[in-house]
Amino acid sequence: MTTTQPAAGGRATSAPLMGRESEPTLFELSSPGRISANFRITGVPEWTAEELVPAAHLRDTPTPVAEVSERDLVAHMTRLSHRQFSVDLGAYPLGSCTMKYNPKLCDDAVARSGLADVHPAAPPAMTQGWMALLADLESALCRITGMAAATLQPPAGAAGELTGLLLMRAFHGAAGEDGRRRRVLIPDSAHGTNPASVTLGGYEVTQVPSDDRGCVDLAALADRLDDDVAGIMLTNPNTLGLFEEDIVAIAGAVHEVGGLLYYDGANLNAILGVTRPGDMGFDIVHMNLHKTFAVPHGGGGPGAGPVAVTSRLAPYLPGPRPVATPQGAYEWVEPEHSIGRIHSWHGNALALARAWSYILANGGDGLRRVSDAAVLNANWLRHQLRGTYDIPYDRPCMHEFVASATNLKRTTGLRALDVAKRLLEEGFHAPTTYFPLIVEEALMIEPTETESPQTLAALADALVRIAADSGENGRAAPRTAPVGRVDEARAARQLVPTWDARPADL
Amino acid sequence: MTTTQPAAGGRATSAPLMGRESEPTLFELSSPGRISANFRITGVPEWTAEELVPAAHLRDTPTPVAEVSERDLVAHMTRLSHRQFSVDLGAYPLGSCTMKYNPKLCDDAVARSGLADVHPAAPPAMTQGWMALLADLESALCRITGMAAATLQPPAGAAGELTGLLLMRAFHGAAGEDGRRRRVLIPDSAHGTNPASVTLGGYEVTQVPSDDRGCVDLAALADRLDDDVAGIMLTNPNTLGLFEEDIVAIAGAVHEVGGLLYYDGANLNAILGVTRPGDMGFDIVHMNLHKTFAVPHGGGGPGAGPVAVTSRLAPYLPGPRPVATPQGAYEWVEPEHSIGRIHSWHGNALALARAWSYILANGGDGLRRVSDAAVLNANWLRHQLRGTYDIPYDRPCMHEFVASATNLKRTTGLRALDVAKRLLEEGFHAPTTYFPLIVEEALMIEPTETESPQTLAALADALVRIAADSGENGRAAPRTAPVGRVDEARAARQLVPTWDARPADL
Amino acid sequence: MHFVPHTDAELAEMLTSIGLSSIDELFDAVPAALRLAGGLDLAPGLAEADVAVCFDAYAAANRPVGRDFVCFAGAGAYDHDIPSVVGRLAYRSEFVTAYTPYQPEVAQGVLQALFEYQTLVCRLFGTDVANASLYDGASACVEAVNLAVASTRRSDVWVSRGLHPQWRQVLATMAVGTGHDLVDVALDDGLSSWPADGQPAAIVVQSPNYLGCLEDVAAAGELARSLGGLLIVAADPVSAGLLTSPGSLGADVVVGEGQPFGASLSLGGPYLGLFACRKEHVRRLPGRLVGETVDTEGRRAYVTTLRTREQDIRREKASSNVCTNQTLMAVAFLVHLGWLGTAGLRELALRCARGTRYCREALLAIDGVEPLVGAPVLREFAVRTPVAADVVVERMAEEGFLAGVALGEEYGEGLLIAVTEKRTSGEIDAYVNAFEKVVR
Amino acid sequence: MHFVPHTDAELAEMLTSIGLSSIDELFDAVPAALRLAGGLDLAPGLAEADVAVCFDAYAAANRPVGRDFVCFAGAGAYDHDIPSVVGRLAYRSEFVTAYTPYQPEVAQGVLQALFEYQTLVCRLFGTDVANASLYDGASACVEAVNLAVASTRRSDVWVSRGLHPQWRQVLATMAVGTGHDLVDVALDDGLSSWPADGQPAAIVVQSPNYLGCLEDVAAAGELARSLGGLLIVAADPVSAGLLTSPGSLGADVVVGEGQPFGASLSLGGPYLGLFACRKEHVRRLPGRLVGETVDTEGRRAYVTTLRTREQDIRREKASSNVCTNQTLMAVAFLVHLGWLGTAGLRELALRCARGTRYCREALLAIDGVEPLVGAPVLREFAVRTPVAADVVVERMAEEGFLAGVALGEEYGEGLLIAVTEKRTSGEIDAYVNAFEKVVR
Ligand SMILES: Cc1ncc(COP(=O)(O)O)c(C=O)c1O
Ligand SMILES: Cc1ncc(COP(=O)(O)O)c(C=O)c1O
Repeated sequence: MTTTQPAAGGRATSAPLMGRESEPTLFELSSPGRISANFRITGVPEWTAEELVPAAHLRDTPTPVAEVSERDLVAHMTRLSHRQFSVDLGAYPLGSCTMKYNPKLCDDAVARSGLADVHPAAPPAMTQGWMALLADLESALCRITGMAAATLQPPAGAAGELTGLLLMRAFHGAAGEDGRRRRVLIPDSAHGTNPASVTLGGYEVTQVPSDDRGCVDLAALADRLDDDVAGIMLTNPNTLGLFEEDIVAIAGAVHEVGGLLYYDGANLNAILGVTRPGDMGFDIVHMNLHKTFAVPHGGGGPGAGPVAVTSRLAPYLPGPRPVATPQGAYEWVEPEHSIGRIHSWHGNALALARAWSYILANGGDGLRRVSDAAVLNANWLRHQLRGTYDIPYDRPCMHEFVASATNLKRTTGLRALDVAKRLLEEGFHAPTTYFPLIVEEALMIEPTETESPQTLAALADALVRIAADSGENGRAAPRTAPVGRVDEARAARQLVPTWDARPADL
Repeated sequence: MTTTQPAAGGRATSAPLMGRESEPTLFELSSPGRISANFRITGVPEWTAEELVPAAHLRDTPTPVAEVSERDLVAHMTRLSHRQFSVDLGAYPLGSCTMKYNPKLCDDAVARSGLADVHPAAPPAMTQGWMALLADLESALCRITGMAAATLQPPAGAAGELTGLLLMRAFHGAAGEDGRRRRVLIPDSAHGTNPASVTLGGYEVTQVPSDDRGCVDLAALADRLDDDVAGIMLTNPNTLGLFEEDIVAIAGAVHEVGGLLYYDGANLNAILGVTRPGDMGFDIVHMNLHKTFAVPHGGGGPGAGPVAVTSRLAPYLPGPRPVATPQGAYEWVEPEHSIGRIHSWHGNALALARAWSYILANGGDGLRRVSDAAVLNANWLRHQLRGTYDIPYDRPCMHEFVASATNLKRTTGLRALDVAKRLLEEGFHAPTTYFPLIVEEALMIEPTETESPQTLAALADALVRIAADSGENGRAAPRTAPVGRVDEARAARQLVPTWDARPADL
Repeated sequence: MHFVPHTDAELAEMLTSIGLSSIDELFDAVPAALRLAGGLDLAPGLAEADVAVCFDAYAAANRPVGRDFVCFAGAGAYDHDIPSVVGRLAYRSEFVTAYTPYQPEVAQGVLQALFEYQTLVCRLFGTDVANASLYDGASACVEAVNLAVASTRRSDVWVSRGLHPQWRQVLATMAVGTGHDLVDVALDDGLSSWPADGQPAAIVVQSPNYLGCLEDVAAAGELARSLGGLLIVAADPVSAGLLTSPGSLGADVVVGEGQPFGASLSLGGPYLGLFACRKEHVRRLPGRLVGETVDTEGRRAYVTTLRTREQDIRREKASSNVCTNQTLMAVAFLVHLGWLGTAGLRELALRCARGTRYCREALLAIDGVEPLVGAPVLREFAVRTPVAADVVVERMAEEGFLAGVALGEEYGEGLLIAVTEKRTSGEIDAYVNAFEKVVR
Repeated sequence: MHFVPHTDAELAEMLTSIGLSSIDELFDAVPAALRLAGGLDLAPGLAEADVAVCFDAYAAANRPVGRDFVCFAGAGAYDHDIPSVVGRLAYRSEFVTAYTPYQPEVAQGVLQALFEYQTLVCRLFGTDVANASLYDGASACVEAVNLAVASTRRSDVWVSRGLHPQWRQVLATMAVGTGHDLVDVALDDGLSSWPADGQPAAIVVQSPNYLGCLEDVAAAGELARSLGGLLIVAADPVSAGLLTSPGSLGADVVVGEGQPFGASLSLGGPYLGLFACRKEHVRRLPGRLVGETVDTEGRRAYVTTLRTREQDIRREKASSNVCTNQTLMAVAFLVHLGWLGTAGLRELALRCARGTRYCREALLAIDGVEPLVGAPVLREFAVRTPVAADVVVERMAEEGFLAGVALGEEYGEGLLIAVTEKRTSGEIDAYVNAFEKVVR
């Protein structure tokens, strides 16, 4: 499979504990004939491949995977883990992403064989526990958002968005308006998944500018509202971390033209128990359980993006949904006018269960405390950074705020990117940079509620020190990470998407 | 509890991923009133402490522990783990310690509630599974060592040694010879626990010198043998990694004067399925399951040090032992002339279970392969280092060998200690240094069977490069570890055994 | 229980320091009319131990597969042995609690793991590129169809009924938004019978298909090429140990459900959408792609690349809306498959095939049990039973077996049965005996 | 299955390169007569999945405590809730697969954890120094006695019968080697009744003692001091949340069983021997001790210290022979106790005491159930039952309870009962009801 000499498997070359050398790939650790796999004794007759597979389908040579010892596999993955920052190592103030602490009790809650070893196609009699759990979660999510019913199928926020847009279509379609309503409004500060989902939902995006307070420009909104509008997608607090104070007026205006309001729940962490999208006038809400409800992000996923709706949209929800019969047993029920299935099975079930364990642990009181502390932390940090960084919309924020390195760039040459890389050297993850797009040199900071005042102070201190530092240091950063700044341009220019595609000279 | 300001909990200051700052202690992360603990709802009446504890016993103030958030506790321990080398990160050629790969299947085997949640004082009817497991392990250990019966109680090798010495006493005592037999012979190359155990067993140590081939000096042995000798403690292969070829003669001579032979099983990794202590003439054998049988060492323990004996010593074994009745059920049985209990309960039961899972997985064939590869690896590595390092006893070794930096020290000033520290920089753990005591500037190297030829080559390469390097580099090492060389003298001179005892100026 | 570290004193101090006197003032921007009176309508928080009690109760109300409920169900979710290394490595907290690798310098762990995962997916499927995962098999299939539609600028998509029916349902749900037409292609004795002519954007075929049959992928590929459309193959990563790869048979895009490697059954999620394609489609690749590059000192490094395809940059023109994917499942896939290795993958596939044949032959020897279709199968098969399939499933549950998955009307009913490497001959024999009893 | 990475080709190549032609030649030093013919008398290796099958069978043959077998047994092994953080943190592979910290520069993780553990043990027990762990409570007690004998150069050790009987057995086993005399001190209505005079090297008292009673530690301390001996107290780390610390009451050495923090019941091991003492005894401290120091750059660092006490340096004159200890259990103790924190430790102790009182009062209301002794108890208590205690245990098992531990003759029989914070009033009520039934 490869002619390169296998590299040293037991060597911690890549463990940062041991220096800054790189970790060989699994393929480089591979040595022909080496093996980890083993199989149970089954007593099944040992027919050969030729006896089992028609010749036309049988491959000539084994599929090359890798040939490593279990010992080397373990060391490889352990060393890779040492090259990875994570919430469990330190603060992760990545705006919009809500990188809060993920309680360990949730890991254990979902580890039970009674949840993990349940086949998705098993008859309902065998899955009553799961169905009860999902129904309980659905009910709680409706209470939290002020909605009537929900689907747990969407496996992430973006999938929830698309689900919501398809619900919109179905709703307007039922009213015979599907052809006419072509546009969906989204603010210019919106997350990229919003416009992308609008396209996939078969709609056109109409952008709504923000006003100088960072909120939806009401006049501009009015201009764009017409009876060809299917709806509007908003997040509140918005991506600047600001609460759309005029949300009731916005809802009124959109509803006025027959449009629906979609709530992007990525920022729900700010308002738990304070207010509910349903109260604000939203019709459809997705939640990122991997943000607000502490499902760990797993390096990029899995998440869960349930969608909750008002009662008039409930008949269109994806199915099947777990519903309690009057006798108390649960059944899978297809909503009357369901838009259909969104996921192969029932969504990211174990992630859903984790979120439910988190909600149970917090309870109503604990969830409210989440938002209290999240908002307080953000505001406190904003106060500390004032004067050092530009705060383009410097008024009370919710759970996050956007700072800017515009002035810093002018005076010292330090860009948002450099600030981010310098922060890595300080033992913190970087904020989100260059988002939202309407703020130049944006640094979007979301401390989350699980960071202590002491951690916040250290973070503020680091950010202030970084700003006082030279631009040169900034450009050299990070100098203490497993690798220095990576050449992103080269990665795109000379695409090496697999180890097999590596140019020989590397 | 402390007046110092709490440090930043979320900050990865100590994660080597992020640089070389130190990690605050739990006590520094503590903030008055902060809490992780929570308790289930029980419905038990909430009597106060005053109502429950007689005033004379009730403490005035709470016992100070720490006051940290779960988030900070998790980050703290995770960061500490990143400051720790381990087998799972890289090769660990620590002579005598057998730092082999610990298969993950064993972790899962013992994690079952059916093993972990069993109360040690539960009646035998409730613990039949455990008793069967222990009896099965005992039987396997007897087959591996060529012995008749065993006790699983000793929680580590040293405890096994002491158990063995007390068995000796009981044996000689039964023969009315307890007063006369005062001496136990041990070679000068023996591990420190051997003489320490001899003292605790109430015997006097008589040291036996090694001959110039690194083995027991037969003449010197003969000189020291008399009818006041209770026995001899040997490990074979010995701590130089050499097989005592004259073991049969030694056994004959010791038995001749009525002494018993004790086998220190720390080096059993070399001879699994090749030969057995019982065949060599030993009467008592301890095994370090945390070495030979892959119980992970846990940063220092727990281990397990079962002791197996010939049939004439079986009546003296500690009790109770799990024994199958003719009806097939297991009972706890006290050996007839038992020396008594060695452990509060039944030994380090979960560690014993791990070892049994390892033995089951390997089987007789796999265990033999362990020794084959362990011995081959050691000899191969010895060949590579010849010429660069002194090999005081340069002949075929078993699973480990002892090199020396004596010449190196003379030529470049590089001591065994410096070689060790330099090796840390190279991503390997260091060998055991300055042991056995009979070799100057000793570097005791045990690669173990789980390191691949590629890893061995890299290790050899590093050791050769280090030897070619300047003494100055050696003295500066390690430069890539979480801390530089530590001041051991100061630790002893200004003892700071707890955080509370820290001098204010630190 | 909550996870906010602040003591009340700290909260008060922080509030004061920013000029506020109460927590409520933090929410001044929220109009009074919108404030939730009385708090959330949820029970108070529970202690960790009480959450465990609740979850024990949920778990106890399920019937998990295992020794007492032996699994012969598959249909896209397979009961394979997962080696201990998966849980111990993929679920290390550094992988679990990291975000998407936006800062590559401190995310080399996840990035390199994904790079290795991509390499493995390409090796399994015989393709040039694979992305860093999608939600599940169905969503990967949706993205493949979208890619084909965008690339061919055509709107008809031929979908075999051999494609998992739930995937087809998801395709149908999503097609309402994207607006292409799904053309249902029937099976003939277990194999897709493609129209001879048309202008398909893509031909979508699964092999082994839903009924377990091996499709003629090469022929589908030729047809697609001759008609100017793309060939999308839904493949099984386990069967990849024995079958000629879809890529080498002409597939443009290969998708699959990655569950068999590293994911427990878990009522269907989280699983793993595998997505791989030929190089020429890389600019339309949905989701994240990790590429190799170097750092400032020339050391090998990894980074997400060709990011301009993605929603955060391309917005409404992005190739897909996916953001959060299933990275952790991809890491688990890497560990499981890495552990199996080259020989182990083949052995695994072989063992599944052996158990399948052994079980199938024994079942077909039962009076009244007949093959549902005649095409050759590999690791899953369908039978017609004298008693309705759902009744068989019900009765077999009482005998201690999850008998399989009852097929719907569109397949002419029948029972779909999967036998993995986990099943011993003893279990299979007991299953067959019970089967004989319940279909009588 | 084995874990040797070498392929046969690699083995052969390595052999050749060192001039050998077969594996057997590696063992030329082993006399032919000693070679084991036919290999080990053990079954061939099993696959991981088959080992799991074996272990499932062992586990199934036990009756673990839990919902269906509610635990009221203690006697030195307690059924406490262990928070999830313990498993997730203490059992990280860096801690699990490290050796004793011989190279401090790459062992700061374990060293700092032990330093923090030592600090906690000292805080619990009111002492100056604690070691880095011993095997279990009994071995810690043995070491304490050895320290006292060495330090006083006396040979009589007064041991209360309130000390766990199994610890006393271990003391007796070991005393054969060390040669001192153990003087058995009887209990009077549950409390130790010390001789008025003598020359004890040490007085050994447990409080709460084996019967759960609170001993007068201060008085024992005064007696010890007045007679020139040391006071050794065996203490319970949970009770430390409520009780005045033994150190402040005059203990010279405090030992204990650390199991309640972080260790599962596990048939009695691995547990954790706690050992702490006054500063003046530090040079006789058995086992490892971690101290704070600095590195070459002046950064705080930790290292094992005062190593000249230990066996590897001092050999036959070492203060103890301990080498491998129970470090991982100490790390688990640190995590569990760190999670409880100051308030949580007190609350835990309080909850145990509350459950104990609640259960005790209800049991004593049953006809014929009487207190075994009159002294005040805290978290464990003994009753006299109308039916023999071991019969009660047997019958209660049928009712779903591990009723307690039947006391031996030396305590006048009776049943020893422990109620931890895990027990709900519902469980206790059910227990009492069942109790009433079985003692009738
Ligand atoms: C504001 C906002 N909307 C939507 C999303 C998309 O959610 P997901 O990544 O779960 O698809 C995100 C996630 O980053 C977000 O921050
Ligand atoms: C040769 C030898 N004997 C005895 C021992 C003591 O064993 P333990 O550490 O398990 O007490 C060791 C352990 O280091 C050893 O290497």
